[in-house]
Amino acid sequence: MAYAGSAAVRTALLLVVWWALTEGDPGAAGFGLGAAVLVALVSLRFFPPAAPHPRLAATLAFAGYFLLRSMVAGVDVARRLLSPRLPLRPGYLTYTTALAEGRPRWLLANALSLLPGTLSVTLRGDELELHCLDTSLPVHEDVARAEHWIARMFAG
Amino acid sequence: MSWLLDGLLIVSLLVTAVAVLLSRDLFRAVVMFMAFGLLMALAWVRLQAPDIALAEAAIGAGLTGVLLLDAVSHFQRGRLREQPPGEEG
Amino acid sequence: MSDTLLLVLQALLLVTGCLFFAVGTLGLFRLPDTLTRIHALTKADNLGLGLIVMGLLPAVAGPATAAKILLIWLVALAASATAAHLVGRALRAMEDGDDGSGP
Amino acid sequence: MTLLDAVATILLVLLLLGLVRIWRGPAPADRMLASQLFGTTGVALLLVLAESQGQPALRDVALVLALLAVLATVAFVTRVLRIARADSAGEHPDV
Repeated sequence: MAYAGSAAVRTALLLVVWWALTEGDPGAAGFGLGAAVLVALVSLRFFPPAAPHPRLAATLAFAGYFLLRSMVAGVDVARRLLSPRLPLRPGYLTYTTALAEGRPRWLLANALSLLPGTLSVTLRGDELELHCLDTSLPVHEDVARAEHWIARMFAG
Repeated sequence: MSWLLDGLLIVSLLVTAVAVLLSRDLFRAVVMFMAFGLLMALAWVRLQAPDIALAEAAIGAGLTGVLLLDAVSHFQRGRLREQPPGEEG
Repeated sequence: MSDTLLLVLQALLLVTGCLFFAVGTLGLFRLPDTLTRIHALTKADNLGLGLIVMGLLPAVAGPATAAKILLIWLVALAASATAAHLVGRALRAMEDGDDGSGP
Repeated sequence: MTLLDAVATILLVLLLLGLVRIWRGPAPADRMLASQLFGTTGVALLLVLAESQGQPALRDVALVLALLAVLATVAFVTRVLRIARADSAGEHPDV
């Protein structure tokens, strides 16, 4: 049953991607439907549905948070670069994450690379090593907030 | 305005091509070649040939770059990161 | 009236996007080491790309084309986050005295 | 539309400045970073050109470029820096 649901969701997502890639060309829709169903079935074989499903509302909330913060990140970098004194205090910081193994941790590591002041360097088990632009900032709190949003995404 | 774009493309194509040939550091030559591939793709775009641009971006800038990187890593294994800074070819 | 407003907004977004790309390139020259350069490049360039995408959206033909542009932006975002992480990890591994030649 | 052309020209100039970083290095990672700049700026440039020249096919070129830019970085990290064998254990188990 979970398989059928996953297959339907993946087919729908692939159809949206196909629709975007062909720029809505109706002549290609038939191929798209066939390809989407086929790829969804094959993907189920290689990537069986994992236990924590991302929840839609929380995913959108995280996406909003991420977009806002990545804009802050760009502005922050620009501000530092354009100021003549070049205010930087680079350094490493190790963060122990409470997120579950697999997708949540991987998402946190990748998202942090685009959030202000952090760049994820290594991920070993639950130890996430970050490179920070300015170690005097409350980086730890920022990371904890991003982690909180991701945790809500995969909750339940 | 577009003559400026085309002129810049022509000059940069020549510059990158010469840079690839003159660079004595092989890795630098490969990265320059990848840059040349992207600029070549842009030149095809300006010549109204998006299909060739697609092939150039995929093969010239992408796959050939990867193959050449592989070749370079076989040539100078382990020596790459110890180059003295500011060395000019 | 609202058409002019849209055009002004579009021009503003495109120009700001260019500015952020300029900052990314500037970072490539002003910053002292490779890791900080990765910071500047990924963040500034992605914001620049995002702004340019937003600036292009009102001009495109239909919703499917808009979706395609957004899809390309997402791919570029994921690609640059992954690339930044990979280069950072490689540099860190070399700092630890592992010259990478492997066992 | 001349604004789009102007934007494209500025992006090309910024991209060409990246060439200087590729030439000067000094570390291989710096050169690779400049080529990553080529990827992002190239995608933006192609999207702008697709609009200004009215050629939707250029968006496909941008997509291919975005996908292959990361391929080059992966090749660089695994082949040139060769960290894959040194610490592949336990990282990103599901990717």
